Amino acid sequence: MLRNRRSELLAAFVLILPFVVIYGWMFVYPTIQMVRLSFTDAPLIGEGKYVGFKNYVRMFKDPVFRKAVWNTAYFVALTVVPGTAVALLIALMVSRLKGWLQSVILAAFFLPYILPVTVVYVIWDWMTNVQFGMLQGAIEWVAGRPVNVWRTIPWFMPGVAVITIWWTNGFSILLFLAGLRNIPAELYEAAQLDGATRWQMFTRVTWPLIWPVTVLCLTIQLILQLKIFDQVYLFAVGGRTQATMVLVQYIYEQAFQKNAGGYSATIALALFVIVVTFSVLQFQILRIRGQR
Amino acid sequence: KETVVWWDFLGGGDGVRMKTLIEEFNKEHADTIEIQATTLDWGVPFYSKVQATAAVGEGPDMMTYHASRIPLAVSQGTLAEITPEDMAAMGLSAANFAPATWDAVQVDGKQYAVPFDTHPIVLYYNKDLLEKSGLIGADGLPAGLDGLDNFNAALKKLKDDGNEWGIVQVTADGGFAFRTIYSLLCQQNGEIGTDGNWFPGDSQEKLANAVGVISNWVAEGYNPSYTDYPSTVALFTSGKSPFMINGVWEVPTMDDLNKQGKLFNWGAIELPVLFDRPCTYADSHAFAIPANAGKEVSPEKHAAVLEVIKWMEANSLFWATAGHIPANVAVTETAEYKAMQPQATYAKLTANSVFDPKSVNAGVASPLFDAAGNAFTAAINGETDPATAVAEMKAALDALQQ
Amino acid sequence: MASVELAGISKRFGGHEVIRGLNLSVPDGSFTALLGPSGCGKSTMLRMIAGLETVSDGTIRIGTREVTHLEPKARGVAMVFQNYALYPHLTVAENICFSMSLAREPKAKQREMAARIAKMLHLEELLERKPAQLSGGQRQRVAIGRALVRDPQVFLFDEPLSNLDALLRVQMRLELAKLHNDLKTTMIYVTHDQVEAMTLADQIVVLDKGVISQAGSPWELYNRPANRFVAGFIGSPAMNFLPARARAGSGGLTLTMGDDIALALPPRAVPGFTGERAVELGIRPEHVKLTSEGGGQIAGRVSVVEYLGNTSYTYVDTALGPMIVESDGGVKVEPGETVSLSIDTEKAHVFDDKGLAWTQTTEAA
Amino acid sequence: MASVELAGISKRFGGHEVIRGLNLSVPDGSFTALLGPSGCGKSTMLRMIAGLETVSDGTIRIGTREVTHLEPKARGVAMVFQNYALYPHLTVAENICFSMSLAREPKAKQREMAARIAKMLHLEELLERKPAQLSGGQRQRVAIGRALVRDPQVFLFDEPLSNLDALLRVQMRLELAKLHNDLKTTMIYVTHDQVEAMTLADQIVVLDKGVISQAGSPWELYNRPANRFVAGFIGSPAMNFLPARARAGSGGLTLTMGDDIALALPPRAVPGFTGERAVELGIRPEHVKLTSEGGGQIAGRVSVVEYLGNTSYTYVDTALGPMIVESDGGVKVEPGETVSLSIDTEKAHVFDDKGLAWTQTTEAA
Amino acid sequence: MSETRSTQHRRLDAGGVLLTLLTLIAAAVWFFPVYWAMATSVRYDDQTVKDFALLPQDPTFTNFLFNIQTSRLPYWYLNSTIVAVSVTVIVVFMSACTGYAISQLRFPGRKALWWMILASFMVPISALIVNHFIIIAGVQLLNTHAGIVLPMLIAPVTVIVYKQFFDGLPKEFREAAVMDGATEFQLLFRLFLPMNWGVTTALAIITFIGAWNSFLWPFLAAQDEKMMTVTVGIAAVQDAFGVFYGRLLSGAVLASLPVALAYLLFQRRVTQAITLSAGIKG
Ligand SMILES: Nc1ncnc2c1ncn2[C@@H]1O[C@H](COP(=O)(O)OP(=O)(O)OP(=O)(O)O)[C@@H](O)[C@H]1O
Ligand SMILES: Nc1ncnc2c1ncn2[C@@H]1O[C@H](COP(=O)(O)OP(=O)(O)OP(=O)(O)O)[C@@H](O)[C@H]1O
Ligand SMILES: [Mg+2]
Ligand SMILES: [Mg+2]
Repeated sequence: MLRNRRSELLAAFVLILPFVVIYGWMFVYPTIQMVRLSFTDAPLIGEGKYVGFKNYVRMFKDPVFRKAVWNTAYFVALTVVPGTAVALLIALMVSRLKGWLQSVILAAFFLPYILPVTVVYVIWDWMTNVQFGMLQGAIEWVAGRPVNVWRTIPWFMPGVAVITIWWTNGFSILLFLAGLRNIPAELYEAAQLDGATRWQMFTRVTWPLIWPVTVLCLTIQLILQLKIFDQVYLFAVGGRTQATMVLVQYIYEQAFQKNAGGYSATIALALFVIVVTFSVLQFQILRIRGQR
Repeated sequence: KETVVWWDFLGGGDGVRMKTLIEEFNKEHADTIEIQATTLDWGVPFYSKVQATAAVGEGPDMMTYHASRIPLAVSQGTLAEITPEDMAAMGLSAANFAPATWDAVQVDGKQYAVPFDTHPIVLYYNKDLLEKSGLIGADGLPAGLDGLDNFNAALKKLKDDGNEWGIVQVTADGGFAFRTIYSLLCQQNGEIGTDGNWFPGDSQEKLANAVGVISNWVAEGYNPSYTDYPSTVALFTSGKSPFMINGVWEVPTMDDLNKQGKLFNWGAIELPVLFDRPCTYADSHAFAIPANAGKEVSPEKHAAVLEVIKWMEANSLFWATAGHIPANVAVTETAEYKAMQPQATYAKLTANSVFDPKSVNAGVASPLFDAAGNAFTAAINGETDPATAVAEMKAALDALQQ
Repeated sequence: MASVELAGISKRFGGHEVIRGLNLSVPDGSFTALLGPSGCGKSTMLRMIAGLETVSDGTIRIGTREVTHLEPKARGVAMVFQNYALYPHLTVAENICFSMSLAREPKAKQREMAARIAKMLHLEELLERKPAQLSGGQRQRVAIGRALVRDPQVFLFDEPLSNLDALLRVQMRLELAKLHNDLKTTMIYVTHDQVEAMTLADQIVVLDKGVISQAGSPWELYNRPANRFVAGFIGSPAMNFLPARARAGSGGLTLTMGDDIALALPPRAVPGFTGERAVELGIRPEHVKLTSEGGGQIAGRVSVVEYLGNTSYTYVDTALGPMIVESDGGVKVEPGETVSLSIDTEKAHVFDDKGLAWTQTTEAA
Repeated sequence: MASVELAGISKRFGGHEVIRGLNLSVPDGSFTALLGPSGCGKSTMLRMIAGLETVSDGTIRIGTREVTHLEPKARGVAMVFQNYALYPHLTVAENICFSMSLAREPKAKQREMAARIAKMLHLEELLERKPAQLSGGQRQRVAIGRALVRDPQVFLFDEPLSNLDALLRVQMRLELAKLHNDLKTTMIYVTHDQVEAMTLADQIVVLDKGVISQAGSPWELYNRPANRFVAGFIGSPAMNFLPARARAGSGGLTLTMGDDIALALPPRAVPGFTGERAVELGIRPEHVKLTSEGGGQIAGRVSVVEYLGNTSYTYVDTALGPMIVESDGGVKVEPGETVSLSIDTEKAHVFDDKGLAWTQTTEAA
Repeated sequence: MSETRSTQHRRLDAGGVLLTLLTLIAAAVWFFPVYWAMATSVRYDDQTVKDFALLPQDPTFTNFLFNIQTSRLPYWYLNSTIVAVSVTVIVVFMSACTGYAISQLRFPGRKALWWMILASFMVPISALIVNHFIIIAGVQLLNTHAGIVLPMLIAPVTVIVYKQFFDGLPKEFREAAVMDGATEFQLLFRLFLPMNWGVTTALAIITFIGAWNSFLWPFLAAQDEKMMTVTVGIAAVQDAFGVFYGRLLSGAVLASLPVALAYLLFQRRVTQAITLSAGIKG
């Protein structure tokens, strides 16, 4: 389009000004600070000495850091794909319904999403209480005895994963519902005439067509779950925190409990690199699969 | 009129009592001083926040503080010194406090807080159930518990007599259980030591012994495994366990239930001597003044803060209803206090109390507690043996020095 | 191949009755067009035949079987949807063989079938493309191919040309006609475009608000509309309607229109009509002639002239209302000019106040 | 009102030249249609006139002003988009007055203007509705209203009727013709539908791959196409083309086609043509007559007959290729029948091997 | 949606009924924890560990009373509302402007800005919290609403959604308005935003929920009890000791109630809106 360069530049400048100011102030500047901090031995607050790459060397040798990387990866594996699958399943079930019934059922599935994490913690801590928890019946049935899920290492991550899926799935469900609604009803009718069974309709029509939404969901979930913190922190505190350490929790612990601001910044940077790498990688892989 | 900005971490029952005290104070000083109190989340959040705000000069005028956290706070420059002049202005001195308590607020010979209470752990008991098993002595107090063998025998008897559990304490949180373990370590004359020299001498073995006591209880089925804090209290108050080891802060819970007629006859005593000498872990709620960076405190405000502390110390009898033992010795010697039960019964343990070591890594919600949580949660529930857990803990603490 | 019989079919959505006790017989091998304005229930009827919609009342037979409650896939019908409903994630070949692949037919057989059908529909080069890479006409052919593969007894089309542009539409129309010529399968074709219905069908069924207004051959519908609705709906430009009063005369009918216009029409079979009655005169644009002043029965002023090369449409405002005249490309009048219109009384239609046609007793076919 | 002059206009997208050194003059008050196949650059030209696209070369004048580098809003043009681009969140009245409201004109003035335009376009009842509640034709009228309110010197239309169904399209075409009659504003109208162009325009400009193929009145384009492209593009059904060999004869031209068909045509002005040459004969469907066997020049078999009531199209396969014959509705032949076609030699067109027309020197207009 | 039509035609569709039944059961299981929290919140504390009936036998509001009486709930609700509303308004406004500029305007640094936004989605913002604290303290905004709000304005997802959405709008709208003489600001505020409030609603709701529920930063930034938000305040009055499941869960209910009510009230819109914006993204 024929544009007036000057007025366009001016408009652009005015429009992005608030954003640039706030991001410069609240994101770029602190991030640069963080990078700088990672080369010092600064405490939580205040200045530290320049120590070169000492923090980085330490990080690569730190067994707890390695544990945290492993746990984070484990958690991602437990939540991203299963959570997305569950969301798709629920969306499929909900999309069949109509009218007020659909609203009610959707509300039941979506409500956990609006809860603060502390509330989620309180609810589930109470539900899984070894002595009085509602769920111990079920747990005893599986494990043969009551289990303190948050103190039994093999149970911990799967437990947090289940809760995370329960808590955050509402958003993915809505994404999938939107995707399902975009599939024209005629396709199902055509498939019906072609003799497709219910299962074939899913595998041969729904699934391939919902794939782009799935990619979107998986990418968002991956980024969010790599940054897992609150749930793990709340459920682990007082117990065997090292065995269940995840990256952001380690950042928090180093900064606030161990007063090691510099080292904490180093880990934060490492996490950033991991998130970027993985999300770009996953997105590429999924997209290629989708294009096949 | 001066306003004193006050932060505490006292939620729930403690919080209600502290609020009463503050209201009382404000009423009495309606023309001169007003406390503006804010309650914050207990633990790491509170201390991180104090550290952060003090560093930028935005901290409160005064606050409650755990004595055990003082060495760390001092190393971070968070606390202002309480000078002898200040103490004089309040009319207080070392003589007003039990020696261990007084020592807990000193770092390198300087005082950084005024102790308000001592809050040890104690042994709660269900008098009705003990009587049934013949464990109540002539004085109406539990009898025959001293010595590990005796105590174990008592637990066995209680279990045999049909009680679901013999004793309950927090086993889901090694950091919490460390309070008991530390007490038992101390009873063997063992020490935690301090930075660079953790568990000196044969303390490691003694620590393993202490851990072994609890893991044995769990293994024998006397003490439920992996039990978290609320369940611990619930198991005791619902009569499923005749004994409970817990902080004195649970006294109000029992009191309230008792008043509602929902509780059995109960009491609380100093931890029995299971090893060589009486010794119980304790911490202290103290009043501290933050060193607000770059902020000059006016003499008037300072005086007001001192007045608040002085008043609180003088009126700490009410605080005793929260179960805590007032740090001000004068208060514990009043007739009113002596009539208070079970507070008066366990008050004498202040003479035998042991505080956290003076380390920047010690204190509530500190790396020391953290290390204990990591090492002992597994050990007391029988996932690892005590010796391994102790070695693990020592390794974790040694790693802190790097 | 099979005939389709609908007997007493009704369809209600909630309380709203969309199809009302409809009877229809589609002969084996015929090409039947369902024609009607938007919302008259064409798609609904087609979908009931396909089994995509339940019927509220009545029965459907395909060939000798009653299929009223059979599943869609058991009915032996294939449907081409308005927007084709091609599976966007499958190639042309996969789309065509989708039903075979659902039935787990061997791959080789699928390939062979795809090749055969592609040849028939001139899709050979496109077999590996995705629907998004096809033009509208190509998509339509794929949709037809997908239907063909199932070798149905009845083909159903729901406005398959409505998404195409004018040129392509003409072209695809021809292809469809050839296809029917080749296959001779029964086809039911829904459209609201009368040109399509006229050019394609053996039998046209005009639906109006859920009931059949008239069914018959294109010639019948064009030349002997049973009522005003069909008369107005079929034919482009549409028939001119003029209010008139009819009087039975000797050997015919006299219509008076406006103040001073009188027309003598050939006799009609009007049971029990005597005296005078309000009627409407219907006359198609090609049956009106534009003559220079005074030559015709009705005077008017030209408002617009549309020149199409081979024909011209002249829009004339008369005292009786606007009229359209169709004439060949050579006629030249200017907007604003005063003209006179002469009506071919042999070709005139008369509709009574209920809209029913008074059929001419003797008529030049 | 103003004329529009394009001089030496070129447009490149990246390296791809879409419009190539084009000169065009649109007289003040004319209705000019830009006609051409998809992708030939019609929209691009319109958008350059509107200022929505920069020109790569050349100048644009509107009236007396050069506007080549002016912003869209300063050019005094208004545009009606193909999809109308009505603002979905505004009512009809607000849509119409959007430009006034942007310029902060007083509310009362806006209301008055909206009422006036609504009256003109018969939108009075719809003023408070949102676009989603309007039919296609109503939307188009709102879009025109939105353009009208700006009182432009030039109206630009980009295929405004292509989204409408056939019936509505005919109706809206008429409305547009009346509008132009009333306003007499210069209008430039892009379409790829030749019927629209023919019926609406004073001047048709046929574009082909970015250059003007022919510009002239509808009559000229239909009856004297300058080249094969225009001849084939204008007219529906399209002109029949037959390969032939031309020989200059005395007082005319002789064409031989196939093995044994010879036609004598009236003389053409062919500079420097002697001897024999390969040409194409072009003949419109309405200039071919279907005669019973043996009567015509070309024999063939009927493949499809399309009956439209007033006319019929007969598709005939001949030895020279398929041909279409247009005849009136009365003719009745059956597919498969053998027929003979006779060509009206007076109306025949001849195109040389470059596609250029050999103009008839004396021709019946 | 997709299969509704297909289920109509078989009168007694056993598979369909079974699926619906399964859906109902799944929904009940999914919702159960929330229900159980509510059920526990109306039990006396000593009953919480004894009464496991699905319906509380002796419901009471004492827990709620306790939480309300020992706290400054009205202030906290007010603060939460002020903070969440401000964050929502500013984030949505700012993101719309930025998303519009990146999508529709050409200016130097546009690409860089876009990459920065994508990057900020990937950085763990909680790692920046100490820096935020120092910055906010430096401008004397600790313990003010502005101070609480500022760092919460980093919401890259809204910008991303807006940009994608504006990218997807047909360009004719813009062109029509340009010919009508609209400036860039008029284009954004008179056309692009009002044309589809759905996206804005969806983003506003998601932003609001996030802002209402955030904990760590409001905890650090609010000094005074009267400046706390609900999530922070409720956490502070919770007893760290004792068996107060009733109080704990009634606190949880109080903290989540307003957003839950708002959601239930606007459910249709929320679903529609999120669905809509997702449709555009997907
Ligand atoms: N699922 C449905 N629920 C309720 N009413 C419906 C449903 N499907 C169709 N209708 C109504 O039935 C009537 C007929 O619809 P139908 O789709 O058969 O019309 P149509 O003749 O195909 O029209 P068009 O030419 O516009 O496609 C309409 O009034 C429509 O609103
Ligand atoms: N922004 C653009 N960038 C690159 N190529 C373009 C752009 N816009 C149009 N074109 C190309 O320019 C040519 C002419 O496009 P234009 O839109 O003018 O065609 P048109 O005649 O309007 O066709 P239609 O009838 O399909 O609308 C096409 O080949 C098109 O691909
Ligand atoms: Mg339909
Ligand atoms: Mg175009």
